[in-house]
Amino acid sequence: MTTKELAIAASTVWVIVAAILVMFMQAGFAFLEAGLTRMKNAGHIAAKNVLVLGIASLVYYLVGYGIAFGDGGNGLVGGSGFVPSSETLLAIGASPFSWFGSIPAGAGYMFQVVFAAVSLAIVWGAMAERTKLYVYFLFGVVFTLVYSVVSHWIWHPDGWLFALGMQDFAGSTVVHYQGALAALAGALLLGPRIGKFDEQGKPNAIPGHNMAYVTLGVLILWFGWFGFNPGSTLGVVTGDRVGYFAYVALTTNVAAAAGAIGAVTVSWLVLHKPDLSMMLNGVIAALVAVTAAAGFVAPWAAIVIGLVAGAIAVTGVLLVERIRIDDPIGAVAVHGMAGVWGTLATGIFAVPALAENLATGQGGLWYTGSFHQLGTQALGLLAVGIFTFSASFGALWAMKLAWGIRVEPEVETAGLDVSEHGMWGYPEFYIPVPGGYGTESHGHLLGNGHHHHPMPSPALSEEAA
Amino acid sequence: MTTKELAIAASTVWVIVAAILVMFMQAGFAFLEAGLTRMKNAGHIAAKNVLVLGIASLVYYLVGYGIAFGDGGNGLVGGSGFVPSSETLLAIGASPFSWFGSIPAGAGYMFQVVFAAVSLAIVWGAMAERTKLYVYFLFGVVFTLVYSVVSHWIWHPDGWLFALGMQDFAGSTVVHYQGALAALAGALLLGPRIGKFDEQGKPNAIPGHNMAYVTLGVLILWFGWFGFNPGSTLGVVTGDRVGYFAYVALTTNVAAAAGAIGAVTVSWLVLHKPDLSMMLNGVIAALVAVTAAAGFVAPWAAIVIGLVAGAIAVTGVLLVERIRIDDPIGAVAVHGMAGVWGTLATGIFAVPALAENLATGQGGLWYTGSFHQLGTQALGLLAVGIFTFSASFGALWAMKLAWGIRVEPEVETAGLDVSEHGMWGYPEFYIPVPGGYGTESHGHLLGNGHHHHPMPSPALSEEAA
Amino acid sequence: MTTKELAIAASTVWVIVAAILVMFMQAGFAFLEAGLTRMKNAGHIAAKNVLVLGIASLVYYLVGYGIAFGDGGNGLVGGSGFVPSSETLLAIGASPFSWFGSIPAGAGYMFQVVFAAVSLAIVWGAMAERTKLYVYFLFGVVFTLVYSVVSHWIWHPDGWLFALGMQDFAGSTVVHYQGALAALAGALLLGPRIGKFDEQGKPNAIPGHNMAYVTLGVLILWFGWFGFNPGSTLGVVTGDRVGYFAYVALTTNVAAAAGAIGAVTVSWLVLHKPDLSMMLNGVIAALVAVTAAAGFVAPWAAIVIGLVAGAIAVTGVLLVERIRIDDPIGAVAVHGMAGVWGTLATGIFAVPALAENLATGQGGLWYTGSFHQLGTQALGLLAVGIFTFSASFGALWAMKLAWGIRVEPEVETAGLDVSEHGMWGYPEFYIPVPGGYGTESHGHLLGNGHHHHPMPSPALSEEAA
Amino acid sequence: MIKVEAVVLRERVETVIDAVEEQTGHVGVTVVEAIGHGRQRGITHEYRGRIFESRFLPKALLTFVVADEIAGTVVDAVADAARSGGESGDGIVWTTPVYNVTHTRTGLRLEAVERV
Amino acid sequence: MIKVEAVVLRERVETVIDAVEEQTGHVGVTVVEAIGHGRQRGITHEYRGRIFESRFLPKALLTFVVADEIAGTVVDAVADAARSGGESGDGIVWTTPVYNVTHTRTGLRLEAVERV
Amino acid sequence: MIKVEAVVLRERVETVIDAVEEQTGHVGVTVVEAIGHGRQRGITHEYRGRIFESRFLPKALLTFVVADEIAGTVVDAVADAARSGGESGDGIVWTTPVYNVTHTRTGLRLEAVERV
Ligand SMILES: Nc1ncnc2c1ncn2[C@@H]1O[C@H](COP(=O)(O)OP(=O)(O)O)[C@@H](O)[C@H]1O
Ligand SMILES: Nc1ncnc2c1ncn2[C@@H]1O[C@H](COP(=O)(O)OP(=O)(O)O)[C@@H](O)[C@H]1O
Ligand SMILES: Nc1ncnc2c1ncn2[C@@H]1O[C@H](COP(=O)(O)OP(=O)(O)O)[C@@H](O)[C@H]1O
Repeated sequence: MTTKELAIAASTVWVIVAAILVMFMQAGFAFLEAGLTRMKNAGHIAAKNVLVLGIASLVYYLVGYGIAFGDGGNGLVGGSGFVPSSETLLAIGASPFSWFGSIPAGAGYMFQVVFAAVSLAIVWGAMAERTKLYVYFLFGVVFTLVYSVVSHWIWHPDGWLFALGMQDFAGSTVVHYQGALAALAGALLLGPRIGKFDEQGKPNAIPGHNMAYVTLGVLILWFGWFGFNPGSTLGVVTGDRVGYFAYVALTTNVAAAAGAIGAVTVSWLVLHKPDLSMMLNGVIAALVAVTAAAGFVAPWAAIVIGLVAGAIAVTGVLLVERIRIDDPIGAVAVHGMAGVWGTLATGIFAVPALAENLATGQGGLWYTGSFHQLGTQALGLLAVGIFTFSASFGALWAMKLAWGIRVEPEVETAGLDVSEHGMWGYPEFYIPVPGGYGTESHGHLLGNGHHHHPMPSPALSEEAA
Repeated sequence: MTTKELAIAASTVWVIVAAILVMFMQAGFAFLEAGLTRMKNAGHIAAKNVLVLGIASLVYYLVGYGIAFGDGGNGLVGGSGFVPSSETLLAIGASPFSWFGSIPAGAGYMFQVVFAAVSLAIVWGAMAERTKLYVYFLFGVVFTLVYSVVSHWIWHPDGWLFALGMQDFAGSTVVHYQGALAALAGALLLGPRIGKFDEQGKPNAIPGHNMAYVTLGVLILWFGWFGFNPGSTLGVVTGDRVGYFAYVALTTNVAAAAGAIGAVTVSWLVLHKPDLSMMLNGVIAALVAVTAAAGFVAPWAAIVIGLVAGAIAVTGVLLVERIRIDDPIGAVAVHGMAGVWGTLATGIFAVPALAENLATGQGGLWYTGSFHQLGTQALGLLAVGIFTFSASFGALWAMKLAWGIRVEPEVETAGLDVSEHGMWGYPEFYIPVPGGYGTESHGHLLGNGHHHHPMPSPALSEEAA
Repeated sequence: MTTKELAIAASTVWVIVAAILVMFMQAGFAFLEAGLTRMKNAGHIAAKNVLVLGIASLVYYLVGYGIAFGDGGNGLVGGSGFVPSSETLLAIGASPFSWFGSIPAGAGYMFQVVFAAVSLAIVWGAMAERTKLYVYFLFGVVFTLVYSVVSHWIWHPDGWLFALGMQDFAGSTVVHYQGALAALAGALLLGPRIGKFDEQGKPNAIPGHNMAYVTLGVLILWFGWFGFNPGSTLGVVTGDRVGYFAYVALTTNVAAAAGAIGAVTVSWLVLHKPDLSMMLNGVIAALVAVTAAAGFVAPWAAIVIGLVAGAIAVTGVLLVERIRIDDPIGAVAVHGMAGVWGTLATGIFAVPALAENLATGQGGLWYTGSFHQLGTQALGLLAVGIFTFSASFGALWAMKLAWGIRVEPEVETAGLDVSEHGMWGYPEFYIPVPGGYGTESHGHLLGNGHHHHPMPSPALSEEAA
Repeated sequence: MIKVEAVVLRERVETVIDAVEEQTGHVGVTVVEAIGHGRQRGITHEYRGRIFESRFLPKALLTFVVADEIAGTVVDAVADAARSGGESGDGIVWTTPVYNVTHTRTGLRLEAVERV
Repeated sequence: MIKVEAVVLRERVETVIDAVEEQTGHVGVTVVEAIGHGRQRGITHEYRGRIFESRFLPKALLTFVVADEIAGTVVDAVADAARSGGESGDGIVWTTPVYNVTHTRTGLRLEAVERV
Repeated sequence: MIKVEAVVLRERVETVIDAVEEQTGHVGVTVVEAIGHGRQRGITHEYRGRIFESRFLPKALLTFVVADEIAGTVVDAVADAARSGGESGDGIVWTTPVYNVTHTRTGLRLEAVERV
């Protein structure tokens, strides 16, 4: 093998491993969300992430990948590479996916599709416990297309925001902010869950059902994020740096750590309790925020970004609730607000030398004193905000008019598991079984062991009644 | 380092990473199976996968690896490499494991042993909730040997089916179909669980206890399958393609996605409910089916294979139940029927160019119009079917005669956790504690806080009875 | 790229992947520990691992990494590399982290910090269900510093135990034994949980709440250990061996397998029951024991080490309880005793050729007949035992005097989740809801649907009372 | 005193308790989760293609120990508040005389305590 | 009317209810999960080498509110059907007179409803 | 016979049962997990910044069916043993006469069985 081929081999190994880690984040979202919602919806909430991955994988293969990264498009959308063939996917650095120079086009698909699936997963967090099942299918398709367009803008050299030098290393804007925008649109159109706000609009707590699940979800996400950010180097060499992805892993890790500490501290101070779900949300918020910055900033800046993001998680969740939006998972705060923070923070803390090495934009305010990069970041947020929010709101609004997007109140009260899927997520806790949990004596097993042992018993005493 | 050494290094990294991902599939099976069975057996069902991995790892090290891949054997069985030494395992492309040319023999062991463990894990799905513990040990050893023989036939150049050009990229036949054959033998010999079929033989539902577990299991399996199929390239270069494993990852992913969509749709149409467990089974069925095909077919074909497999999962589970076989997990349908479908589908959809690049068999019916490859696949299925089913049935039948393989009815009714292991999988739900879940007032803590506060209380009023 | 750069790239990919696997072990500890403790503490126990990872990550970045691996120190402590800059972290084989010659310093941080976090995670196992929250923060910082010092002794060429040729491949002593020493100190200073021992000091069982969680934890740990041990080659070439890490993976795997078999067998013989939690503990004990040995011993020796470790897990847990120490997770036995066994076993079974290839120490007693290596191992254990135990005991003792380290009895009885965090880990099982699990009729939702349907009802009959 | 027992739909429990407090001022109730079987049909479930019905439905069993004079009002209040207006499954209410009603904390008769 | 209460083994609940329906035609029962302690010994558990016993055993508490005239038959039917033939733990049955039995949905006396 | 029913704090259940056995020798009790609402305030919880209170508290409902002559002692024993010395929430105890008390296993009257 030539050294060039070896470099491709090493880069492909790294990118595919990273893609696999990101794919696993679906399990993270499944458990984060199932844990923060109620038992009666647990099966539905968890399993929907399998559906999300399925829909995103197919739509992205058919058209999304071409829209995002196909050659011959314009500043707004890619122009080729739809339903790619094996030949196309085995080729390296060739049309229609010439942008991927150091890995086969198939590796490019694998890495990008799991990002699309993560963005789609975020959407459902704020729409949890009350959305009709068909919406997952239909809006899943729509959103994957919207996502692909925006990723073209920012991550493909033809993209207009890419051309402006917007810095979004692994997608604080592309993946998280976009997902949160659609989530917000959905939460607004759906309205709050039954009982979330009382007559006076005072918010009620609707506790999730399993904090261990939430912890598992967060640790899986932290784990997967090491594919998400470091993998975004798309290879083993970055500019003139070998193994740059290791550095990206480090900034990602210290930011997440700071997010945990930041959130638990703020929660302790503000809420007078070290709320576990807030601490866990803080980790996600920090990871979201450092996603845009990971390759551009110094470790100390990553820590600052994480600490602030942790604080944003706590306050943001309360704020969203204050304005009467019901977001069971905190997606709007954790992916939206933290995504905005991370995108802007990159414009502030980007180290000139690193930006140069990445050949994207320039140094941030802190180092250069110039607002240029920060402005570019803000512009990107504005453009994406308008486009993705209106597209999502429009699509969901049309669906609401056409067929409705919210389940009937009785379905919501009974729970989505039994109402929509015919079976509880935890059958033994819901099917009334006198024999107790996990015995054979289920109602449907009537007719077993009805033999009995007669024996004379005393006549009814007269004093009764 | 020379480029040759670097190629070995890169290949070894990839193969070991893939092996690690496949090893983790045991957690996937543990949760898939625990979730689809009852609370009273949850500990036993989950923990048995640790036992499975333990037994397979030792038996495969001692003899299995040599039987499957040792040099100097014949078409039926390998002839050397038993209880290999450190020297042997550190060697690359040398006897007795000269077949592994681009990775150390130790890496070969790691990759192959986790496959053996997956095949063994499948067996217990259909035998769940009623098998005696010793059977796991004894039949685990037997099956690992049977498995090693068949993997020699199909995956080692000396093997007679390999020689015929059978295409089984990562083991639809070797791993999944074999596991399902033993599972079927076990289910037949054990008979159905108490209450599964009523007097008239009408099947009853025995719901599993945790759909979130099932979802976790399926996502872990999807994750692990990216080691299973792409890892089967056994290196970073395949024929003249660098990073071919990325392409394999893509076909695997779109097939799994199609399996989810296919199964949920069919379930919605046929069962009038989008049954979650069926959708999740559909993903597994699709992954099983694409396992033989992953490196041979075009993406569109992978999607077709996945969709059909999804439908097979739903209908297959119902069919197996119709013929009065009690398979709590659906192993026979999902690993067996889908495994057969995947093996045959490869004979239909194999792309000539890809088959040539993999130097295994030829193009499929669809492209060549020739039934040759399809015939080879069918022959392989027939041979393995006869060998593995009869070997498994024979071994289990002998054990049934000798010591019995099914637990006593009262053990089954009480649950395997408390009966066989002395403790429930969820103690706080089963140990009757008046103090309520998770308090100190367990029966065994009698004698705490018996101090009381006497005080005169009214004499018993006369009107009482 | 030059072959040298390619070698660095490949090594960095491997080391970072390994680091990511080790990071995920936090989820393993979270579920192992949550499963072996009670429902009322599940949220706290699981989520604390996120805190552990957060604290270790920051402290290790700020000072730990420099203490352990910084140049210009002495035999006891490293001398530079505190709060490292991006430049420093991107550099390869340069001061202050010149010890990492084949990977960037940032990769070195990533790999080492997750080890520090694992060691810290072990500490809390024996202190579970009764420790004040602030202790996690404060002692977490102290322990990370202690850990860094000892890892300098044994893993950095300047270290005095390194100089003596102590063999601790991946940290049976550095990571596990140290964690267990602090755990022991904590358990002694805290005293047993309420109800663990009765008036006569007879131990009571306090069953954990979820064996499926324990299984998940153990399988995640087994999975992560493939980063832990094989990753400790710190590159793709070891001495003159390419892909040596594959061999390390093999010894790790057979040892773990033997641990499962050993523990379940011993438990069956000694306790007359194949106790699941003991079998699962046995796997961990075996992995802990083979950690020092993985790169030094032959496969047969790894199997012996695993079998013995499995037996140690069962007997050790009983022994610790016998001497009235309450260690809910078995950390002292599984990480401490098995860590000692593994460290000594390396001195017995180290293969001269492998030790030479690793350029660390010499062959063990078994091969050389010399007690030299065994003596070195024992000396290391003694030194670390004195240092880490006294440092940990001292720090915790001071905290006990100053603010107390144990929660109030009523907090312990009610559970840490509701008392310290304001909310149960499983709210729907604890908040008394007449409407049943997962309904809207929570106390805080009073005032919903109070409309009722009046209708004349019969006058109270006179015969009443 | 009189013990008023009632089987009600679980989601009506709080409504019923509020009604009793509003109409009689009586505070004090003990609730137990129950499952019931009556004229009403059970719930139908589907699992992997099998349809099956549980003959039981979730209910709650309420116990109010009240002064003789308000027992009648309590019965009416419960029956009215428990009425869902649905097809079936609203449950029943009944009374039983009870004696020696002792208030544990004070050791006094409950009547006495309540009079306080 | 008469309230028949019975403590039975959980696995006998459906058998008992069927027996009552077959022998008296009475439909309507409320079931509560209970744990009991009586002449019978508890279950022994093992956990990590410690053997321990729980003094309680799972039982179910059944409540039938029936017409006075069938009460006796109900008691017998329950006792017979609840008998497992085992060593111990089969439980007990007893009756209490109850009054003002109101059927919530209709607001009528239960007797009236049942006569319908 | 007399049925003694008591609502007690869950953590007092075993203490109460022991007290009854010690003071009257009576063995046999059925326990049900209950939640109660009385003079005592509920528990306050916090979740994601929202404070909320549940009006219910965990209790246990005990049923002892005893011979008439010991009923009084049982009531006293229960009330004394159930008393936590705390502010509130200790519960209440009461009695009801019951009839036809049948011991399922033997089919005999419970009095008879106990005399054995
Ligand atoms: N005779 C009875 N004895 C005990 N419980 C009864 C009786 N009749 C009804 N119940 C309880 O009331 C619940 C509702 O009764 P049901 O007959 O379904 O109501 P409806 O008459 O309004 O249809 C039942 O599930 C059961 O718990
Ligand atoms: N006197 C009693 N008061 C209340 N419940 C009782 C009484 N005697 C028995 N029980 C209930 O019946 C169950 C079975 O009683 P037990 O004495 O074990 O049956 P057996 O007499 O057949 O051995 C007990 O667990 C308890 O729930
Ligand atoms: N009148 C009553 N009827 C039914 N249960 C009652 C009654 N009074 C109290 N209880 C039960 O006793 C428990 C304790 O009552 P509470 O008034 O809180 O005790 P205290 O009077 O000591 O404060 C309540 O939660 C409820 O379960």
